[in-house]
Amino acid sequence: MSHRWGMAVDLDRCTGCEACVTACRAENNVPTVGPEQAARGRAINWIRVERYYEGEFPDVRVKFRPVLCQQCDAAPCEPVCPTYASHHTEEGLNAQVYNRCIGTRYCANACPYNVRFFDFANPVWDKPLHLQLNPDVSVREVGVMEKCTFCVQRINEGKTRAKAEGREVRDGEIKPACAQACPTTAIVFGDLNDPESEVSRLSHSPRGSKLLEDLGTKPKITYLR
Amino acid sequence: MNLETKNKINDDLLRPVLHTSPWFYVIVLVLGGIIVAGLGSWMYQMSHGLVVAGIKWPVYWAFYITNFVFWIGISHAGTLISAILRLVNATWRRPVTRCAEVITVFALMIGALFPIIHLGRPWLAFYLMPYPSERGIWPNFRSPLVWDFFAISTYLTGSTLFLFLPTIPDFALMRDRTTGLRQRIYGMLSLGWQGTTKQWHRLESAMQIMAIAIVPVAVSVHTIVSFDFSMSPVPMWHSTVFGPYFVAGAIFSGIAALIVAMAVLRKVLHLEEYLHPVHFHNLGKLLLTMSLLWAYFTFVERLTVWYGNAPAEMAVFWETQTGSYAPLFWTMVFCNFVIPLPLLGIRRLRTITGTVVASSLIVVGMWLERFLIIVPSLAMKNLPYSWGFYRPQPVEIMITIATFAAMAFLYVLFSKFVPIISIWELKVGAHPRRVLTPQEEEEAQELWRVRP
Amino acid sequence: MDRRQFIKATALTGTSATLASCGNPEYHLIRFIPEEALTPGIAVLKPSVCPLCSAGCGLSVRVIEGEAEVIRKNQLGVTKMGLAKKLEGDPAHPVNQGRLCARGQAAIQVTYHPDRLGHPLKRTGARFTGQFQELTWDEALSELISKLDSLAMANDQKSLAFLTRPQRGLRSDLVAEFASRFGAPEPIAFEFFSDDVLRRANALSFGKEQLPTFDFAESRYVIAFGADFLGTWNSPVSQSIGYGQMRQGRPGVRGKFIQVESRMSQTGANADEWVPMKPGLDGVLALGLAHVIMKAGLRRPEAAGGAGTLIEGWAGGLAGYSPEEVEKQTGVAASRSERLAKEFADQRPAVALIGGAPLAQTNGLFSALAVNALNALVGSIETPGGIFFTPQGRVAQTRSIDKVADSNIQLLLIDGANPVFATPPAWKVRETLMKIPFIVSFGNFLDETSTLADLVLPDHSFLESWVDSRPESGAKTAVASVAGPVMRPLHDTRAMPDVLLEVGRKLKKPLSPALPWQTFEEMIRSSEKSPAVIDRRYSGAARTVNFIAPQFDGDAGEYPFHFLPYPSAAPQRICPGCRNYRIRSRARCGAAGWRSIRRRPQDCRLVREILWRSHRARVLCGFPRLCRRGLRPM
Amino acid sequence: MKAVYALYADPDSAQLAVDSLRREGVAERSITVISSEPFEEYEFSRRDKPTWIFWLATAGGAVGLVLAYLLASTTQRLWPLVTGGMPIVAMWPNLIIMFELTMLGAIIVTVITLLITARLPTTRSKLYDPEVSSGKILVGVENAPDDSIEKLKQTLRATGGEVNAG
Repeated sequence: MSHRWGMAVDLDRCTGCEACVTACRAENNVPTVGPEQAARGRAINWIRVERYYEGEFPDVRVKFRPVLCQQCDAAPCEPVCPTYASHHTEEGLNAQVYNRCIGTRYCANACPYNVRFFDFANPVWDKPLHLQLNPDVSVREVGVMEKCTFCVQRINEGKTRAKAEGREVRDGEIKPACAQACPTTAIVFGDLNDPESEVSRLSHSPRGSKLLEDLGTKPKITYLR
Repeated sequence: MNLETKNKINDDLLRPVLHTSPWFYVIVLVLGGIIVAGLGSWMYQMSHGLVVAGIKWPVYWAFYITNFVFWIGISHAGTLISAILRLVNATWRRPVTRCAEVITVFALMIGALFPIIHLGRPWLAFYLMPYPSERGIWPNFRSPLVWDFFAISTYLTGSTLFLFLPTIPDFALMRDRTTGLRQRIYGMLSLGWQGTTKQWHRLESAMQIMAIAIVPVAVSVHTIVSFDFSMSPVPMWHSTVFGPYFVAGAIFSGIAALIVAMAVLRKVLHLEEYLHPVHFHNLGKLLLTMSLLWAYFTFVERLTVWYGNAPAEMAVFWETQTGSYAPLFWTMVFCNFVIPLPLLGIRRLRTITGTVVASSLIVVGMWLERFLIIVPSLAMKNLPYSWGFYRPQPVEIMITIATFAAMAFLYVLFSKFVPIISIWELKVGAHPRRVLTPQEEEEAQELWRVRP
Repeated sequence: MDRRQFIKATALTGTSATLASCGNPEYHLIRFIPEEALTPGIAVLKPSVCPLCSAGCGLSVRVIEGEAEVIRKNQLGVTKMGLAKKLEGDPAHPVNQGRLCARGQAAIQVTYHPDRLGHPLKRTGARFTGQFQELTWDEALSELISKLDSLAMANDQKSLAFLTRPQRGLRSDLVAEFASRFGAPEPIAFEFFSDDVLRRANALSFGKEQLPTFDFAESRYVIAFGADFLGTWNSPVSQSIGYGQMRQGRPGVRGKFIQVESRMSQTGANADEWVPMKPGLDGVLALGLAHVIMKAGLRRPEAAGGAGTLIEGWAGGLAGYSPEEVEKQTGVAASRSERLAKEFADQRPAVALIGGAPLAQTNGLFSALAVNALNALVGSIETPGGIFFTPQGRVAQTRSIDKVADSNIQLLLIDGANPVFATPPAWKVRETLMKIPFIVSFGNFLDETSTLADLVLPDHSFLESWVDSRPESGAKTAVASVAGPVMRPLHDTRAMPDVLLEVGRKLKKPLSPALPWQTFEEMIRSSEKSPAVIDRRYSGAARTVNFIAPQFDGDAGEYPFHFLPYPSAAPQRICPGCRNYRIRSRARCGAAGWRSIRRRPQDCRLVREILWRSHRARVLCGFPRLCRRGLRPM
Repeated sequence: MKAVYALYADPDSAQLAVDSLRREGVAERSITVISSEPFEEYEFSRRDKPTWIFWLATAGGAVGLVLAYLLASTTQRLWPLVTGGMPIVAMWPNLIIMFELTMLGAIIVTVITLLITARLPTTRSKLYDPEVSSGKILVGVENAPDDSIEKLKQTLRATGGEVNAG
């Protein structure tokens, strides 16, 4: 059975602690650009926690929403890429092939979620910070776009392990770094093609909705409110 | 027309080519210096990455794409106008066509540079071309950028040929009037042109077909440039009006640029006898039409957004209307409509000075229009948390200035080496017409009366 | 027993580590020794313990073979070694259950930080100038030994002091043991946001002098008074796991959560109701709720048991705490406190908690006792959905930092504490430390306190050394975690416990009879049998506590502005001193102010960029720039 | 090559010369008229057959259309990568490529046709006189038989031209 990876994010559980953000950076070799450049909008965050305020003091409510690549089925970012750097894999992931990318940044403009990031400069890791780099994830050079991959290296590893052990991938066995770190289990990852999986169950929850659903991008992330 | 007149035309129009004033060198040096500074900025940007530019998350397109759209728009000055005028057989077009077509070719070249300048990895720009390479993959024909590649290539090829073909007889003339190396170069460029009746006939037929073919290409080019934006689900980009809006805007800015260029040529090269007030007058009328058309499109675009009241679009709408982009927006409206309307609409004001003032404002206004289409929408996409603000950086400003200098530079060089007014077409214009309306008669006489 | 056998043995005991044998609440014992041989490209998960706060979360460190430049025998070379790549939560650990917070995720950079010290250092310039000179370990140790010896010679052992982070485990046991065997007073544990007041209140109310553990997962109603329990307070990961369960973990049940505080914390941002009130009056509101509950007859005053008797006027139904009176004092509307009280009593199980800012007030003990009594009133002590106390082992005795000024300290040893940074200048910690003739720091970085040191003996990072932890809270069962190094050291550093043991052996009057182990590893192995669980009962005399209005200690100007956590709150002025720190007024930043806003470098390399992201147009964050080389003059 | 030609100052005399040459019995295709501008309103320049240039251009366009379709659809089939949920062979975008290459085909064929039929570029020496660029009109006979040269010269001179032989 082919997989179709998806995610459910329970906003009621999310506390905005940003553990997912930090875990993602550590897992995916997301470069840090330094405070000056970050202040100028060059920071890269494959996942971010958006914070919205409601109401006037003292009746203030805060909403947190982790936003990462929604891995849309009808992704606006893909067809606009002239070099097929951005395309859809058989398992429904929006793949980004860094080697093909020439840096038109068109995909980032087309993306309504603003979850695609551009490498404005070559990443720098002061020694010995480079020892921390994850060898399973390529380091992106200057001038390419990068974005959340649903930790595709973990997906591949999980599938390989399951295959070596002669079994199907178990639900919950594969977890992206964000879902793994999340202290409140707000992020659940799994196979949408498996009707028994936790993520399938949550995706059909009446509390569920998709981000900017009316744009017709068919995201694979369901937000539960 | 007698031989003396013909020779005077020859002499007048060849004078800029055959005699060089010291000012020429000064201008070339100054413009060349600015271009070198621009190239240096580009090299600096390439070596450091786009980190030196002002673009940022989420405003990933800004000055460079503005310049791209702007210059492609300017390119609609020449070939399109020249082709239309050729097709409708407007006699007054003859001194105008070449200086217009030159704008097209150079503006296209400059415009086509910007998608490369703005790339993250410009050295890989050839990935856009379909050719067998070790990469083993060809471009994605669903991408508007690939459409751009094909459209601009076609338009550039077409308009270069459209410029070159009618210049062949003038190259032949130059070949006859020069000696030595220059004669050999012009001889090569003239392709051995004799001027037999058969050649003239074939040239005229070819130009008719070219004119027919180039008009839809020109329209398609700017429509496709507008597709770069309207294909994305970005607030105020995703609009069906963008195709015609961009084409109208392109012709609008193109005519304005043409008027400015003509006025400069007229003064600098002393072409007062060939570029008459009536040319400015007629182009002014055309410009007025386009100004009204532009205002109409802008109104339609804004009205539909306002009436539709979609939240994401309204954020951008109000930001341009009353927010931080409002000064730019209203400057644009003044430059493109409010001031040009009386200048071009009142016959007494539609003088050379009047049209040039209006055109200069329109060039500025149309640049702002491109900027205002691109930046506010990107800065304020759907999720408010990700809103940003854009400020240009020195590199972007320098490269922008350098391309204006490059345009002037190329124009100066071209007018130095090629007669900027088509000599043979000018002469043909003086022939008695087989069927002339009284008005055309009057027009022709006014045009070809050589002043004492 | 060689290593491999040890692994097998510990693996067995480790998996069945819920030591049911003791009869006492089980110890969850986790101890491992890393494998030496790695297959290139294949990740191995090795256990460790997160050292960044006292929650003691279990780590599962992804180790992959790589090439690193390391120093061995004073020589720099490249070697193939296992390198920690990522920290993940240990799924088997009872505290964090496979989860990890943002700080824990970033903890890996303690090891790889470019500014980490790689050699022992000796101060050459004046204190606080950051002028140091490298020296060998032999020289450094002999210097420390001679200082200790001369103290012993002068019979002045009492003037040795040890300043540590608050920690519970063998490491702190060793430090305490070293101090007491040498003849010095007990170590000073420094933590700025200390929870000592809450420990004392719990001791008075329930006889347990420790921080509580909350069973949010079973709770239906939570009122938190100032406790940032989803952010950094107590055991945040464990509490977040419970919080998630409380919200959406039970079909058809969604727990309600009220946060009472004066400044909206990250926890407050998640509350269903955020109740702002005047600072320092949390206890008044808690008693106001108790008043309503008792007056409405929802519970009788006796239900609160011993906790209630500590409060003046409790038996009489707290006549002075009517909702109207509470509104007058705290600013919380009477109708609101009445409604909250009824909800709190109706929804079972319900729990109230207090922590953070309210306890830092001068009347913190009163507030904590009031909240404890409120919990006792609704019967939330040691029942599902209520407060629990993690069974504890022996805890080394420590004393508080204000003792530093009183005692005549000749030699100060500092392990991982940075009070100069963390305390307000009004406390004059820096001035006090400046007076001490000789300071030895075991710090990895030249932070504000280490720059005062005369001798710096850099410690291994936690990934390079044996670590252990006995968390005070966060699990209903007792927990002790022990883990070996997951990678070999990158620098010429030595583990602080090993240094202490070596120094103890080499003194003129050796401590080795009492501390017989050669290394910390040996000490851990010898203590393989878990220490007995001690049910700590507080034996102090209890008397009733009355409400006292909170007082402010010292002039407001003595507490300079520390840190702006929410960028949107930052006004738009750039500090002229540091150029990119946006502050309220020029007067509040400056050379002195600048140092106080600097953070410990190891905390934030990853975190700071996240906060730095400018998320609204033209609103930039005020996160301080880190000084890359410790102490570059600003 | 032998040629006789004369230069005329105005198109009327050139027309006379052409007419008288015809009366002399000189074949149409041997008469060459060279000018620095086209004279559409004179009969001497309007005796050509209608050209095929328009139809050739159309054919060029058709070739471009087919090539564009093949280029786009073959590329898409060879790299069947899904993007944005669109079909592999996406006709709407392909229409744009097809349009552009159609026009490019038409333009290029037009220019090639022009160059071939106008015998350009050429390096062979041809009947020409630089005076033409001063506005004079050259009327000549190429490849005239030797015996008729004198007669032709007379005829040309009679119509007012300055006779040269090249």
